Amino acid sequence: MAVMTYREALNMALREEMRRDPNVFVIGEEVGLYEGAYKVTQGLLKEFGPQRVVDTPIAESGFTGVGIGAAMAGLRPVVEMMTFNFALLALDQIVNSAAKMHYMSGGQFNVPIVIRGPGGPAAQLAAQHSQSMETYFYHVPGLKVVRPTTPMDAKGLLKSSIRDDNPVIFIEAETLYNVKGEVPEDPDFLIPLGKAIVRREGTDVTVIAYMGMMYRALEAAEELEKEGISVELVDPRTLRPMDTETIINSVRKTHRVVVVEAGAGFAGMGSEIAASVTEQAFDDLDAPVERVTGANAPMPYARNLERLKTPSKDKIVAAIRRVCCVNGHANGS
Amino acid sequence: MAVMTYREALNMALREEMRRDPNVFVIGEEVGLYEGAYKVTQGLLKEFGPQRVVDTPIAESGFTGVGIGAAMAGLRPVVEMMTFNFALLALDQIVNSAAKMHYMSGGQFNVPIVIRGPGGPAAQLAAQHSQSMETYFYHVPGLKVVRPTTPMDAKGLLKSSIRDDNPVIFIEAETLYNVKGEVPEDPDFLIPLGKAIVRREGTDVTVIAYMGMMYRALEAAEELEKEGISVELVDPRTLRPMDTETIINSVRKTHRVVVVEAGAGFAGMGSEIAASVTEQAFDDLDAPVERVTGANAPMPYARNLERLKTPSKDKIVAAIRRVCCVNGHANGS
Amino acid sequence: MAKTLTRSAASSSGFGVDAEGAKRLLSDMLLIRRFEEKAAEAYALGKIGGFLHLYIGEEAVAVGATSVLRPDDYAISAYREHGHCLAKGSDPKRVMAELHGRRDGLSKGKGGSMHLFDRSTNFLGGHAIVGAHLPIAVGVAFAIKYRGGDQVIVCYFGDGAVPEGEFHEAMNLAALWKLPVIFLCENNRYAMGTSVERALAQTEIWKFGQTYGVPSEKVDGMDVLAVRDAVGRAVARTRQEKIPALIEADTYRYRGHSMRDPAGAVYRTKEEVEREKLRDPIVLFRDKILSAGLLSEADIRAIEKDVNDRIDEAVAFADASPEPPGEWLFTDIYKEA
Amino acid sequence: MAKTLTRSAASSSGFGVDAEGAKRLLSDMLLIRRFEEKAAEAYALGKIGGFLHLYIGEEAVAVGATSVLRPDDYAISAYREHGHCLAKGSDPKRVMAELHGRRDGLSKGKGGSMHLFDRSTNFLGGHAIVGAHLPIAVGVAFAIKYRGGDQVIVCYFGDGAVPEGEFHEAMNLAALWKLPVIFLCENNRYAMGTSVERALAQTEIWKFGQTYGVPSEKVDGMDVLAVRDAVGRAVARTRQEKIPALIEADTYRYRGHSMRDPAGAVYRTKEEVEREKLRDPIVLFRDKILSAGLLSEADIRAIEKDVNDRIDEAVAFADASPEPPGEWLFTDIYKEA
Ligand SMILES: Cc1ncc(C[n+]2csc(CCOP(=O)(O)OP(=O)(O)O)c2C)c(N)n1
Ligand SMILES: Cc1ncc(C[n+]2csc(CCOP(=O)(O)OP(=O)(O)O)c2C)c(N)n1
Ligand SMILES: [Mg+2]
Ligand SMILES: [Mg+2]
Repeated sequence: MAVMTYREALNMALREEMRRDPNVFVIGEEVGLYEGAYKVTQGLLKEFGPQRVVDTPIAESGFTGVGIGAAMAGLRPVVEMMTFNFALLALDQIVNSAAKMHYMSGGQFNVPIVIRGPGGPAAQLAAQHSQSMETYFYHVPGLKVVRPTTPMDAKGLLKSSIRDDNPVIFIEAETLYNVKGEVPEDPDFLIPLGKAIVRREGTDVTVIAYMGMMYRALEAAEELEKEGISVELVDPRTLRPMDTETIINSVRKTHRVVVVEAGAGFAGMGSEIAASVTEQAFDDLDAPVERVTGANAPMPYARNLERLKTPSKDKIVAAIRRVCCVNGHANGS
Repeated sequence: MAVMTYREALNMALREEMRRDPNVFVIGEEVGLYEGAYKVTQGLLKEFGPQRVVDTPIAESGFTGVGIGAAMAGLRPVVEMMTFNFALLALDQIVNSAAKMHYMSGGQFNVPIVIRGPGGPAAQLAAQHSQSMETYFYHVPGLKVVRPTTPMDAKGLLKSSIRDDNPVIFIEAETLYNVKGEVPEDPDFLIPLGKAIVRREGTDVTVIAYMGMMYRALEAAEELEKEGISVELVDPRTLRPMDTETIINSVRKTHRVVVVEAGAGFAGMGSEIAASVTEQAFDDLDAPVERVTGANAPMPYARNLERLKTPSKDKIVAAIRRVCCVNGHANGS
Repeated sequence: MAKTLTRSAASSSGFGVDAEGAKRLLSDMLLIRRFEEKAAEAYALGKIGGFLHLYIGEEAVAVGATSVLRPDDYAISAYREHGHCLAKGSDPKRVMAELHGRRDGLSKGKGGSMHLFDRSTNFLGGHAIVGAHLPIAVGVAFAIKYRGGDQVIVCYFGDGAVPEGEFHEAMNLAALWKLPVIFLCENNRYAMGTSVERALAQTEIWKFGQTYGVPSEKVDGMDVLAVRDAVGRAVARTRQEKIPALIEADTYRYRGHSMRDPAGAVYRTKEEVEREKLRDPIVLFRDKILSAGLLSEADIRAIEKDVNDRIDEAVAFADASPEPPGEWLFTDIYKEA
Repeated sequence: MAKTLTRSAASSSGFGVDAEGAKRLLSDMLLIRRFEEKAAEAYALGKIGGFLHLYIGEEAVAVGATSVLRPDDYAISAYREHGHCLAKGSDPKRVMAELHGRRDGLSKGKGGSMHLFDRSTNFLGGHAIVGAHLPIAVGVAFAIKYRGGDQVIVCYFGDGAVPEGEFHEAMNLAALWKLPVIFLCENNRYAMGTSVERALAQTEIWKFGQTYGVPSEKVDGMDVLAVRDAVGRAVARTRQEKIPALIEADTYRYRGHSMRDPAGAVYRTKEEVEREKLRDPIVLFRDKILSAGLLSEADIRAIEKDVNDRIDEAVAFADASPEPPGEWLFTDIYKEA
C-alpha cells in the first residue's frame, strides 16, 4: 500500500495497463504534451510516446468514433473526455455505436473502450461545465458506468474497466483528484465492476452515496453517531451494472434508506435505487426511501448559489433524521 | 369535434399556430418538399412557402443550433427531428444551450423552441432507430417534455408547446400516427402543459402509462374488468413538469400502482414515478409500486424478439394481478 | 465473390481486366442486383420488415472498389449496404437470412438490413446514423497504422453525410494523422428527397478533400472500370504512403430512398430517372465486354443463370432458417470475459 | 463605448479614422486590457472563481470589429468574451460584477466569466462549449433575414473550434442559405496547449470558407485598423448581399489559456511569447497615432486616466454588489408566461 492522490491512482492504473498490454492507448484533448487538463495522464507521453498517447483536436464525436473503430479492430482505447460535459457531443457515438455494436452485429464486434474524465459538480464552473453526467449513460443497455469514490477504487476500477471487453463510462470528479488514500501498488490489484462496497457499518439506516456525496455522507454519519444514530454507508461504485444485492442486504438489516445524489434527481440514480429497493424489500422498509438530490436547477456560478445547489451535509443529516423518525424507530428525536 | 388521425391533428396544430403567429416556422430534414418523412408537415410548404417551412441538410446539431439562435432573436421555431434517435447528435445544443440559456443569462434570453418528431419503439427498425428517447431529456432542468397519447392531446399539447416560452421536447410515435380520435377544430383549443389526465376511472389499482403503452394498458384494463378488477388509468401527458398531484390523488383512492413504460426501465420514468409516489403516499400504498418496462436490451430487428422487447398486454395484466394480490386485497386471484 | 482482382490481372484488352476479371465484375454486379430484386419481393410479401434501402443502380461502386481490395482490407458502410457487404464476400444466404430476421443471418437476425456485419470478411457494418461511421472508419485506419499493418479501409457514405459535422471531423483527423482510409462518397444526388444542391453550398464533394490536403477526385460511378481504376490508384497510394483519399463516385439510385418511398417521385422527375437508366452500370458493362469480345452471349447467360441460382438458394435458405430463440433478446448485450 | 465609428468617419489621415475615432479605438482597447488586469488581480484574491480566460493581446480584434458595427447588430462569442462584450458596449461595472458572481452582474451572477449576456447591446453570450455558438449565430442571422432586417451578426470563435463538426455545419448552412453572419476566427495559434499545426490538416483557416464559396480572408489581428478595414468590408457586403463571410484574424494571447495555466509555458517558448509581445496591438496603435500626430501624449494620458478610473469604479461596484439572494437558485429556469 502507498498513500497517494486519486489523480495519482488513476495515473498508476493507466501506466500499469499500458505496460501490460500494448493494445491499450490513451487518446483525447491535451492528454499528451500538456499531460492532461487535470494531469491524470502525467508522464505518459514520455513513457509511451505519441503513438500511444494521442493528442486530438477538439472533435469529441470524431475522436470517440476513432476510439470505437480502433476497438472494433482489436485495440483497447482509453478516451479521455477533458470533462464529461463535452461527452454530449459524442453521445450518439457512445449510445448508438459503442453500446449497440455487439448486439447489432450478433456478437461479432465488441467495443472494449473506456471513456473517462471528470464529471459532476465542480468549483464555480457554472451551468455548462458543472453537471452530473452519469444520467445520460446508465440508462443505456450495453454500457457499463463506473463512479469511483476513493483513490483505491479509482485504481482498481479503472484497471478492470480497461480489461473489460465492453464500453465503460468511467466518470471521475474534479473535486476528488487531490483526495489522498491508500492504494495497493500491486499491478494485479483489480476491483471487479458491479460490486458495491459497505464503507461504514451501521444498524439504523442505510445511506447510499458515491463520489463527493459519499464524503459528505460520511461526515453526516459521524455527526449522527454522537446522537446515537448508527449509519451504514453503501457505495455502489458501479452504477451499471448495479449491485442491488449488497444494497438490499443492508436494507434488510437497517429497514431505512436514504439515497444521496449530486445530480438534479428527477429520474436519477436515486429514483432507480428508491424504486428497486422498494420493489425488492417493501416489507422490510419501515419508512419510504428518502432521496437527497441536487436542486432541480442548472448550476449557477455565484458561490453562494452554487453551495445551495448540491446536497450539503446538513441536508443529509436532516434526511437521515427524518427517515429515522418514521414510526418512532430510532432514538434520533 | 372532428375525427382525424394523430398525424392530422399535429398537422392542424402546426398550421393553426403558423397562421396565428408569423414568427412560428418549421425547420428540419424533409419537412418541405417531401412534406415530412412521416407526413406530419403535409401541405405546409404550399401554404406558407419555403421561408417558413425550411428543408435542411442532414446536420442535426447545426439546424437545432439555428433554431436556438432564431429563438433567441425572437422567432418561434418548430424543429422537426426526422426521428428522435437523431436528436442525440443535437443533444449538446439542447441540453447545454437551449435548456440553460435563460438561466445562464440571468433571465435575459429565453429560448421558445419546440423540438418534435417521432420517438420510441417502431416497427423492426432495430437498435439505432427504435428506442425510447425521453430519458435523455426529462432529467434536464430548463426543458419541458411532452408525450401525447391521443390525437386530441397531440393537437392541444403541440399548440401549447409552440406558445410556451421555453424549450419543449415533443416526442410523438411512429406507431401512433394513424390512430384516429376526436379532435376539436377550434383554433383556440389548448391543453396546458403539466396536466395529467385520468383516461379511465377505476378503484382497485392505478396504472400510469403514456403513448403506445397507454393503449395496451387500456386493453389490459378491459380484460381485467371482466375479472372484477377495476383499473384507473392515468396518462401524465407531460413528463416534465410531471403532474404528481393527479397521480397521487388516484393512488390515495386505489392504494396500488403499476407504471408502464416502453423504455428499458433502469432509472427511467417508471423509477421516478415509483420513487415519488412512494415518497409522497407511502402510507397509502398497500403494495410496492410495480414497474413494467421494456426489456433491458437494445432493440433487436427480428420480429419475434422485437415483440418480446416491449411490454405486452399480458405483462401488464400480470403486473396488475400481482400488485392486486399483495395483502390479498383484490379478488384477482 | 471475395476473391481479389489484383492489378497484375489487368489484361491487354485495354480496359484493365481480362476475361476472368470481367466475368467476376459482371457476376458480382448481377448478384447484388438480383439479390435486391428478390429482397424487394420479400419485403412486399411482408417477410422483410423495417426499412429496406435498395442499392439498385449503384452496383458498380461497390464492385469496382472491392475488386482492388485484399480480403484483409476493411470496408464499412451506412444502411444501404447490401451491395458493399456482398461485394466484400459475405454469403448471400446469410445476408438474406439477416434481412428476414432469422437465426442464420449474419447478425443472428438482430441487426436486419441496416446492420449487416461480417467479421469473416472484415466488413464492419451496417450503420444507420448518417455520418457516424466515418470517424469509426478513421479509428480502424488508426488501428491499422498502430499495428504497422498495410491494410486499408474503404468507407462508403452518401452525399447526405457530407453536411454532417462528423464528415469534417473524420476528414481532418484522417488527414492530420495520415491514416489509411479511403473515403468513398456515393453521390447519388439525393439524400432521401433532398438534392445535393439543396444540401450543400459546395456540390463538388471531392473538393472538400482538397481543403484538408487529401488527394481527391471524382469518378463516373456507373462505370465499374473507372471506379476500379480510381479506387485502385487510391488504394495503392494509401497502402504505401498511409494517407487518406476522397473519391466521389457520380452514381444514381433507381429506386426510392427505401421501400417506403417506392417511386422516389416527389423530388425528381420520371424523365430524370429514365435518363439515368440509360447509364445502367450493368448494361453498360455487359455491352462493353460483349463488343470487346471479352465474353460471349453464352458466357453471360451462364453467369446470369449462376447468379439466379445462388439468389434463389439464398431466398430458400432465409425462408427455411428459424426465428432466433427468445432468449437471444438478452444475449450479446455485453461480451462476457 | 457602444458608439459606432461609421465608415464616413474615415479621416484624411490615411488610415481610416480621425482623431475622435482613434481615441475611441485606443480607449476601448485600453479599457479591455485594464479590465482584465484587474480581473486577474481579483482572481488571485479569490474574489473571482471558476475559469477565467483573459483576452490580453487580442484586443484589436474585438475593438476593430465592433467599431464597424451598428448598435443593433449582434455579436456572439465563446468563453474568452470579456473583450467582445465590453467592446459591444456593456457597462464594465456590470461585467465585473458578473465575474464576481454578484447580483448586479449582467447575468445576475448566475453566468460568471464564461456566460456574459447583454440584451441591451445585442450581445448574445458567452458560450463555453467550443463550437456550439456557431450554429446559434447562424440562427440569429436566419432570424434577421426572416424578418427582412439589415443587421448582421459577428460570431467570434477560436482556432480550436475549427476541427469541431459544428464549424462545418454552420459554414455550410450559412453559405447555403445566404445568411448575414460574419465568422470571425481569432486564430491565436493555440487551443489550450494544442497548436493549430497539431489540430488541423489545413492551418490556413480562412481557406475553409472558400470551399463553401464564402468570401474569406486573413487579416493581421494585432492591427486594429486592419481588422476594422477587413471587417468593415465584410459587414458592408454582408449587409447588402446577405451572404456570410469568414475572416481569420492572426492574433496571440499573452497569458495562459486560463488563470489555471498561468504561464502557458508547456506548449510554447518564452521567446515566442516575447516576440509576439513586440506586436502588442495597443502599443502599436498608440505609436502609430502618436507619430501620425493624430493624438498627443497628453491626449493619451488622459485616455489612460479615464480608463483607469472607469475600471477602478467597476471593481468597487463589483465589490459592493451583494451576493444574489438564495431564492435565485430557482428563478430563471423557466420563463413564466
Ligand atoms: C443522423 C441521421 N439523420 C437522419 C437520418 C435519416 N436518414 C436516413 S437515410 C437519409 C438520407 C441519407 O442520404 P445519403 O447519405 O445521400 O445516402 P443515400 O440514401 O442516398 O444512399 C436520412 C436523412 C439518419 N439515419 N441519421
Ligand atoms: C466541446 C468542448 N471541448 C473541450 C472544451 C475544453 N476547452 C475549453 S477552451 C478550449 C480550447 C479552445 O481553444 P480556441 O478555440 O482556440 O480558443 P482560445 O482559448 O484560444 O481563445 C478547450 C479544449 C470545451 N470547452 N468544449
Ligand atoms: Mg444520396
Ligand atoms: Mg486559440
